[in-house]
Amino acid sequence: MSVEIHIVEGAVGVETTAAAPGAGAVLVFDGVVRGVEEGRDLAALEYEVYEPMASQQLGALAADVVRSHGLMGLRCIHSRGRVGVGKCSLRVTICSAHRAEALAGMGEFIDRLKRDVPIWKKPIWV
Amino acid sequence: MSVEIHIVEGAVGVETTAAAPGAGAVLVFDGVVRGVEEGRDLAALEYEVYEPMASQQLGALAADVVRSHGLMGLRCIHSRGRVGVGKCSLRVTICSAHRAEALAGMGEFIDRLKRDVPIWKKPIWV
Amino acid sequence: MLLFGPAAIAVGRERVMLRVDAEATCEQVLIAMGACEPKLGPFVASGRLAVNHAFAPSDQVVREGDEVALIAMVSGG
Amino acid sequence: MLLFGPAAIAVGRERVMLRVDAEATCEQVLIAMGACEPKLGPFVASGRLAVNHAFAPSDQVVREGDEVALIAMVSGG
Repeated sequence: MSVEIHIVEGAVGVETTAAAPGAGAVLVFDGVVRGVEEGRDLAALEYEVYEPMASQQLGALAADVVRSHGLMGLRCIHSRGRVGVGKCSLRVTICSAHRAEALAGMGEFIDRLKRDVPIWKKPIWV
Repeated sequence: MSVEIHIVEGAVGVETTAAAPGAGAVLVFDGVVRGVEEGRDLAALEYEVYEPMASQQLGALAADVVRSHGLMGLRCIHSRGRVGVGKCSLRVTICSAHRAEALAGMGEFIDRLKRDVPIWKKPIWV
Repeated sequence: MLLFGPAAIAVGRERVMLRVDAEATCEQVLIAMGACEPKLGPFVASGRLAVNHAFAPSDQVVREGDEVALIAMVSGG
Repeated sequence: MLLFGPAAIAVGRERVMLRVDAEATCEQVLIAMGACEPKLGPFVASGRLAVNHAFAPSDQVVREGDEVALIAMVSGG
């Protein structure tokens, strides 16, 4: 089992994922900035990240989800600062033996991230 | 909403996914050939695909899942023929407004694919 | 009648010939198939017939020239 | 005490000074914060304190030199 956490400046870039040896499922979630929030046109989101707490919380959460769902690995990349519309602000990659635990673990990880990790977004209107 | 179905010879290759305009979530599932089946070492899986029925079934299934979960798009690429260990035999990409429907739609699409689509795999042992 | 995957392996070939009544339904075809090729028993029990590339209801009549396939124990993904 | 996101916007700054008893617990700090800065009321009600970068139980005593932060209405992802 492996856990990786990265906080990056600006949008999360494109990358290719190699499956962990023995993995039967690789699940990748990209959270993308949408162009409209509360009915208004958005230019970007500005992310504020309280470090080192955010990385520590993400690491503990990832380890917990990996253990409880029996995953082979979980990697999380989250943006700090400005991310434009259509760009990726969060990527979560899960490797596991089968699809069911990858899907369940993905849902739980993102739900808890949105509840327990000290990151805030601020809309930048057009 | 858009649906794309592709049957490809051999392993599914690496590609980059552009989010549909307005999508807030892009979820990509890769099914990867595992090295051990029933306790024996595997060299590859050989996929047999009954066409055009398989593509037709996949298209109808994708359209149904897109409609029932309110997705923005679903693309499915499935291998035919030989796919080596560690290689991808199935990739499903879902774009949606939010993560919940992407995760639910992914689970349902793959479950039904494994039940209703005329594709068979045969182990090629080492 | 077309066979695939483990069903084809079980009988050692990818198609079987079957003689049925002119107005035979899919259900009758399945029963005839199980009787004619006992090795297909488990596949007939768990599978479905496709006629012209679509799953067919059990009361659908099979006509001359139809492409009939036994879809059983699929394992895609 | 550090503030972030909408809590910092509500009071117009990213840190507030708070005078508390020497052996004050996190719960007492939260109550004092709500009293001292009424605009923080909804954030105090829904948030939690982090002490030295970890969520702290309400009975944890805050010591001089601790980094104390109000973590409320997070919106990552």
